[in-house]
Amino acid sequence: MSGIGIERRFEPRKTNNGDERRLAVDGEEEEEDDDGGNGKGLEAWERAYADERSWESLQEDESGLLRPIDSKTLHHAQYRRRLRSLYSSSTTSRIQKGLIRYLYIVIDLSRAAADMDFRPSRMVVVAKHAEVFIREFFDQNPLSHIGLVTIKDGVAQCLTDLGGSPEYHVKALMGKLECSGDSSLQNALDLVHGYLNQIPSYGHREVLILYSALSTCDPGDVMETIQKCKKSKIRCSVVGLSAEIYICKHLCEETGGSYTVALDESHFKELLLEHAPPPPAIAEFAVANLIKMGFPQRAAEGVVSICVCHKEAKVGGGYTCPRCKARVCELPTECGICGLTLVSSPHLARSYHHLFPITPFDEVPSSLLNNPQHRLPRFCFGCRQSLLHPGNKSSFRAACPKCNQHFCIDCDIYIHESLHNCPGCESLRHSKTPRFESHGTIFAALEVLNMQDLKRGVVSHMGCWALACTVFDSVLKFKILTD
Amino acid sequence: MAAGQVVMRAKYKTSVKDPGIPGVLKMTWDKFIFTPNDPRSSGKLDVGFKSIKGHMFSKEGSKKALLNLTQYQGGGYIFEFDKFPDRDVCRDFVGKVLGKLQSVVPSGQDAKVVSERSPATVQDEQLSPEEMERRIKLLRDASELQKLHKEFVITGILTEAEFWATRKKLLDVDGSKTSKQRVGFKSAMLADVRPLTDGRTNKVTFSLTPEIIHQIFAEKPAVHQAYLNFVPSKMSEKDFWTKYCRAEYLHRTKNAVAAAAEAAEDEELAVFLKDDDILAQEARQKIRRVDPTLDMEADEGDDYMHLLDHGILRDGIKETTDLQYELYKRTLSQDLNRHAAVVLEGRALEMELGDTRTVAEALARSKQAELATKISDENAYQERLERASRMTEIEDLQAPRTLPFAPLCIKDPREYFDSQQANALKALGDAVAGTRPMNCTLSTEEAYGSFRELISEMRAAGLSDPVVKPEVSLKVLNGLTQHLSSTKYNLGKSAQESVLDTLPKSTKEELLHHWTSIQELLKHFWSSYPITTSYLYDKVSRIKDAMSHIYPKLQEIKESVQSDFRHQVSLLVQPMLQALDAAFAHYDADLQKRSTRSGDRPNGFV
Amino acid sequence: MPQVKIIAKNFMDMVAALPALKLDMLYDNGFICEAVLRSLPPLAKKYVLQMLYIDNSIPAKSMEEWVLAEGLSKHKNAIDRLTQLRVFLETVDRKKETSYILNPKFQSNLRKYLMYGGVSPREPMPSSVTVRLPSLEDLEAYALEQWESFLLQLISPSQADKPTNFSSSVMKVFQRGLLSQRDKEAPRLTEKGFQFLLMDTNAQLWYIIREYISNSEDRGVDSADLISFLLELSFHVAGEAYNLNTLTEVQRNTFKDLADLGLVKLQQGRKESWFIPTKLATNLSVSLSDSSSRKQGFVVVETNFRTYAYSSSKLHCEILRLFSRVEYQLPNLIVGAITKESLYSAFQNGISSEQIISFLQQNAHPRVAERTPSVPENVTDQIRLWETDLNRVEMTPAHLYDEFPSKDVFEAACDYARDNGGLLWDDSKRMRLVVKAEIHMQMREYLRRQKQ
Amino acid sequence: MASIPSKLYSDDVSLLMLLLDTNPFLWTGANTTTTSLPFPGFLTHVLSFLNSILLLNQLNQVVVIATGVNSCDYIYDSSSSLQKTADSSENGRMPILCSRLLSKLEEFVIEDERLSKDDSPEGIVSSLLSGSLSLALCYIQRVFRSGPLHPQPRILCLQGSPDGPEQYVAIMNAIFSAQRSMVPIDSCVIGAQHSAFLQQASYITGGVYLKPQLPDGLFQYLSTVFATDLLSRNFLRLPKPVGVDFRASCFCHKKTIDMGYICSVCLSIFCKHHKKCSTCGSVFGQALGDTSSTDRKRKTPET
Repeated sequence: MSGIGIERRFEPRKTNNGDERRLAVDGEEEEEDDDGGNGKGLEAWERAYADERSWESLQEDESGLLRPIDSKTLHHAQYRRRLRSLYSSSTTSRIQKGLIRYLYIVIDLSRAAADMDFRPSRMVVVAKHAEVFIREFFDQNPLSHIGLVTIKDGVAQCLTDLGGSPEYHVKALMGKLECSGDSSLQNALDLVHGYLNQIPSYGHREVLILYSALSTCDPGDVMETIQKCKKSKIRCSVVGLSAEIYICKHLCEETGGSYTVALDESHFKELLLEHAPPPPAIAEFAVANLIKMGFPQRAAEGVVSICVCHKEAKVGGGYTCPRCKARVCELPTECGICGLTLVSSPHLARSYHHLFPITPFDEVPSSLLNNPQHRLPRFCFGCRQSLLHPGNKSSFRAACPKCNQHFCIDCDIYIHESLHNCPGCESLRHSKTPRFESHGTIFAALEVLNMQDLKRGVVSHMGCWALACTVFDSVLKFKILTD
Repeated sequence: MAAGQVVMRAKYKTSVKDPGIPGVLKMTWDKFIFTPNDPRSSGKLDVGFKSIKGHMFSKEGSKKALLNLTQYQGGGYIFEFDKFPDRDVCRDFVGKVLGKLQSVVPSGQDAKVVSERSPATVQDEQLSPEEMERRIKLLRDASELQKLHKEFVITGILTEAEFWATRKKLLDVDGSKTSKQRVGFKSAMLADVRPLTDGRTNKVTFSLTPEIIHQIFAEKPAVHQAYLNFVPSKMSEKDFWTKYCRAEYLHRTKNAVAAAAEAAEDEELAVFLKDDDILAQEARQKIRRVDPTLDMEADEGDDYMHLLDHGILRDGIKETTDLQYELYKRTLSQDLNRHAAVVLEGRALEMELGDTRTVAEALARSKQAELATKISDENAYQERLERASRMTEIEDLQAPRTLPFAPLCIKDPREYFDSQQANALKALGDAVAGTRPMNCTLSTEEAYGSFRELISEMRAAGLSDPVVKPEVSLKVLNGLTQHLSSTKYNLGKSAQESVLDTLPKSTKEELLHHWTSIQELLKHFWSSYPITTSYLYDKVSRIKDAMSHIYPKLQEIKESVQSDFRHQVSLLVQPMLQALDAAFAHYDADLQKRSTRSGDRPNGFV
Repeated sequence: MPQVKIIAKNFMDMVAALPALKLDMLYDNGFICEAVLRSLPPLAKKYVLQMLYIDNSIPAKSMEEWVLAEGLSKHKNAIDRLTQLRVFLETVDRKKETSYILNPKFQSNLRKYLMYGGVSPREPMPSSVTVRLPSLEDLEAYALEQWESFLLQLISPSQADKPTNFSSSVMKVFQRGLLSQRDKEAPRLTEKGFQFLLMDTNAQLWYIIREYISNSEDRGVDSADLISFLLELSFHVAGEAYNLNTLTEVQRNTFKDLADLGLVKLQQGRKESWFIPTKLATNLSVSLSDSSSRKQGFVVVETNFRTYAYSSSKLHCEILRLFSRVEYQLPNLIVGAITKESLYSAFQNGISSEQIISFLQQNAHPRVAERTPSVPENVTDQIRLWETDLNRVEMTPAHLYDEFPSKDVFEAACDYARDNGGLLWDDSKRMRLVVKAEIHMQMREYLRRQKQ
Repeated sequence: MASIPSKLYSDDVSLLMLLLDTNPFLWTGANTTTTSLPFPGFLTHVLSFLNSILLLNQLNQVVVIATGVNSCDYIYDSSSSLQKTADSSENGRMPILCSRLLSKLEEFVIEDERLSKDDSPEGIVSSLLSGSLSLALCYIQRVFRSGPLHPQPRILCLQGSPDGPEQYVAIMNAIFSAQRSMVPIDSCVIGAQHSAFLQQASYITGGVYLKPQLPDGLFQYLSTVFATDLLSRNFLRLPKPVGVDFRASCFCHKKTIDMGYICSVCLSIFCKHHKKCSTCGSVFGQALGDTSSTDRKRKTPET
């Protein structure tokens, strides 16, 4: 069935013009192979200084003039889209996230990974960003584990098995960078499936495949493997570096993962990092459970003992496993002796923001911006940057639906990607109350009336009660009822 | 003495599957003899124990009572006994004998010896020789591992299996080379071999590798068939391939005329040139039930009436369509589809591609098998087909596959804080701290009012000069400095690294050794909780005893070292003792729990 | 550009070099205290701060308590600086325990500052009196123009359009070191001169001011006064008008010079006359780190070694000429090319490739400035390469010895030379060796001794 | 180019974000006894401290954010008030900084009062630390964006009021964000009791946590410890925070535990096994955790 791969070889699906370009580039590469150096009229030494595809940073404006793309706003637009898509599912109410993840990163090191459409080569780019990703991942999910698998010569190999230390993985990855042969989804999935099946049910099993190849050569029927993965609740996601491949798409759809194809390096990085925050837990997969964990105490000063991890005597520092009294060097980790998961309370705290995500900000409609009688705040509430362009025409601004404070682009991004709480809401005592209980009740109430569509209406202006009420007076009751 | 020899009725088998030859097994101190009941049978054995490396056997309760005597040079003798007791008698005897023999073998083999000598080797599966090899190798490489192994496995505290279970990783690592994954059929189109021409002479050379040949066979049944028929009976392998290549060449050069001509006078060649009728009929039946996911254009590409190549040209050379010779044409799309089909069958032979002949036959065999199965799993094929068709449906028409998310409602986020605060403050040593209510005697507006006054009066008055009294600030500075110097002392102590190196070598060694062994034991100890089976139960007790033996040893180390190191040593030993104590405590507690729980099968969670 | 730092330091060094008495006098002036404090290394600043309200002396030991092992050197040089500038007064008691106390004048001045804030040295004149005050921009432009014309006159008096009122003697003083004039022919820039031109304005200003101060005595001006006066000036608010009558006679004269440098603008009202400090003046006390002192860049360098300088200033043209071949000169654009020849001539004038590169980088046109690298790598690389080309041959004065009486004498001589690290080359076959000139004498001695 | 900025830009230039606790209940009424330093005195110390920071380097920048009970807001930014409009009235009587700050502070307090619910506060009144922290971080991000040459930012919390439990999550988020962008959070506790929040904040972000013994020596503390720029901190030993005990305590009994059960959904902590999570209401199977973790290791046969 993986023949789809093969067919695609001849008519790759165009996800977007990006791929067309890529194909074009491929063609160009081939020529290069023939005449040795790409004939852009640049001397070899000069090529390093000229930037690739400079024309792409130009766009035609309405008057047909070429002008540089305003990359900032573009980037922000993308970001907002992502945010939306992320929250679209969760707008109705807060949802569970897979906080304790067991993720296998599958890196395709087949022949295709040697392609040069990413500079210097796909493989290198993948490795580079994989490293970034791994660090980011552990920063965001301190309680989670990662394993690395590579595909090469049609065979999948386990590079590192599930573990919690970024350095360990990164080192292993950088050690193993050469590519050859075909790639095989099936083998990879089988291998990973074997490992992930042993993971306790509360853990969220995930596979992230960084796929360079345009085909997969499998010993058997991938479809069955995919079904197998689906059965054992493994969420498979793929980030492609070439054209979109049907089989990958299918895989992701079946297992509830996401499939994306990178246009260029920056885009690839973006797509990759989208997998760092914990994914929403799928109802049928989610299994609540109590996990036994230890909160080891710092070993007192002057206590000498041999640590399990390095087997050398350490004075002071380190932590002692509360159950078996073994000494470990850093947290979080799994006790080498009794296998108890050891964490410190801040590690838990790190994940709390996933439980209380902040709603995306609404873009302030331009109509509001330039009608004079509307007095809009002149500064970004967060960073005090002026929201007015030099030409005194107001620039983009986002408003928090709860506290209605206005923020500049950068704060908007920073707040949602790193800070995870809205300065406006945090610095207004009374905006706090609705944040936790009230919505719940309102929606409960709406459920009673089963006014689904109406519910959506409220949600869209969550927090800004005034609006909600004006829209539906029926809601008004509940609002009163909740305050 | 009775133990001098053992005679037992048993079956001798070459492999576990084989039914075996019934007979009598007689073991003496130096050799064992097997005499079949049926004198005519070839199964007579007379082997000296010297050549026997070790022995393995099926575990109690498995369907067969087996004993396998493995030889140093691979392979081994498998005996099946009627009942386990008999087997055990032999097993123990063999154990003794080997033990005696190998106690005299040079220590070089020590590792492999011990690996087998353990009295209670419970194997849940017959270990393959190479698995054995790997373990032995590991032991030889890692002296420490070997020490542990000696210490525990031989003394019977741990069983072979247990010992290795914790080291699966080690085994896998070098096991990974022999990975069980099968490689898919190469997707590269090796089958159409490109001729290489050297400029001067007008001679072209084709180079065929076994792999290529394999693919050719797989993709061109006719060629395959021909090979089986002709070689070597009718022609040598060499000229078979030369013919084939010649045909290929004709195709490549696209002169159907020549092809026709040649075909006329040489019927073998014709085989290659003509269209593959096996394929043709395969294609026909395929058209009946097209697997839409796989096929670019099953209806057209495979049916031979159709010729225009969908504009895809091999090597971009325009083909001159000449109807009368069209018989001798293969279109690229046909090749592609055929190739795709083969790849998708994804059947790679489980044999290294060496001799062409064998490859051909193997292929043939697998073909047969396939045909056999084909009929059987018709229905399986059907459902697979319909799944496929579901997949190929246009996405827009499909229902969105978004799965519902699990909702989450947190009652009160304060909880999270409270779980922190209490002890965080305790660390700072003021117990009263935390949420001590500020006794605000005045109402909000009062408070704000007076606050504002303070500010405004300050605006009027300006800063009070001097900001801080010299004596106070001096006191503060000194205070801080003292605090620093006090902490500095602590830091200084911790600075000196790795206490171990300060100790005399012997002590260090000893300590480390004990440490490792303790680690080993503890690992097993904890991993066997919760105790769910009686097996685990006695394992734990075994380990516990072992640990209680180590305990005093640690103590005496402490005494033994001379006074100047005593402090460090005791410091080092302390954690180990603690660890042991923890284990013991846990053990007792668990015992308690289970004893209180009435007789039912113990599975207490700890 | 290393020189910049050195020169900047020199200024404070000059302060430090002043005799204790004068120093303490200087510290009567709050602004000096402020300026000095700012010029201190970070650690020193902190020390001053924590001593601010302490009257007793603090033992050196207790200060070291705070220092980590890796910080000791920093600590040392901080303390040295402080004692050098007499900010810390060192006292050694009978137990040889050194301890420090903050210079009381310094202390009280800073305390005052914290209490009552920075008081501007003199009241600006009410706008009612002052007419047509220039806007800050105009002032900026004025200052720059003044400064450039001064520079131009400095380096090539011939081109100077309007003469300054600097006495030619003073001018000479400035030119000392920058220009070298052989009799009869036009003066040409020295190595230092070229480097001077490539520095940024602030550095140049420091240089001139330093010269100005150092020869103040000859003009019968007390250098200490001058320093304090200049520093004080730097604490005025740029763009405000201050009455000239508040100045002493000496200071007024000084101002004429400063006006030429573009530090102040003098204006004549109906009856009052006043001066307006420019940014250059207010930057005086500022350590060189002030980014605001960096002016707009104007040079664009392309990968094809062409330079486009969007400037109408003669000075810029002159500077560009130093290392590039100027091809066209449009009203506001100077097009040039960096060629091997032009660079060689620059190198011969003692300009280093680094200086050229950093000049190009610092004066990069804003459009290219945000791009990294602001100057194409291939250009910078090439410039460096060309420089290294020149350094392929390096000269070491040496002496050749030959006609040794015997092999072993020769060998011995070689060894001796080698041991003294002076052996450059030897040819055992023909028994010749070359040694560095510096050990020539010893060598001779040695050989002579061998003779006997 | 890399080398050039470092040359032109001395590396001790710092941006100090001061979070000023303006909780009226802290400074007025009976509580003045608890913080044995009256507000004016306190403010004098702080203001002269700020002034001295500005004195150290003309590029130093100080931003003051008021942490109120009902709101937070910027009350001073030295960069915005750079052009010294010579309001000569103040000139010489007190630093311009102070006059500006004070007037803004007054406005802020009035606004803060307006926002307050009129009923007099129940028991404990905390100030919105989470808010001011978030603001500070946003500002710092802006400084980071401003280009390669930016002052080294750090945050100093002058906190007196007790921690507000409802802010916990928000504050933690802020702390981690600060840690990620390597912004140390210094904390100087002027209240009666220690603050768990700030203790963690300083510990995690590598800042200094200090609770002055002698409140009326505040300036000395500030100038000796908190005035140290980040560069110099590499060479100096500043008072170490007491090692924080990172053990948690369970939600159910609030008692410190060193082994417990974590809800896999909401990460709430329990000292013993429950059927149902009291926080997120999800229902559990039997406790896994240690079994599961060992199951993966244990391959031993079980007859």
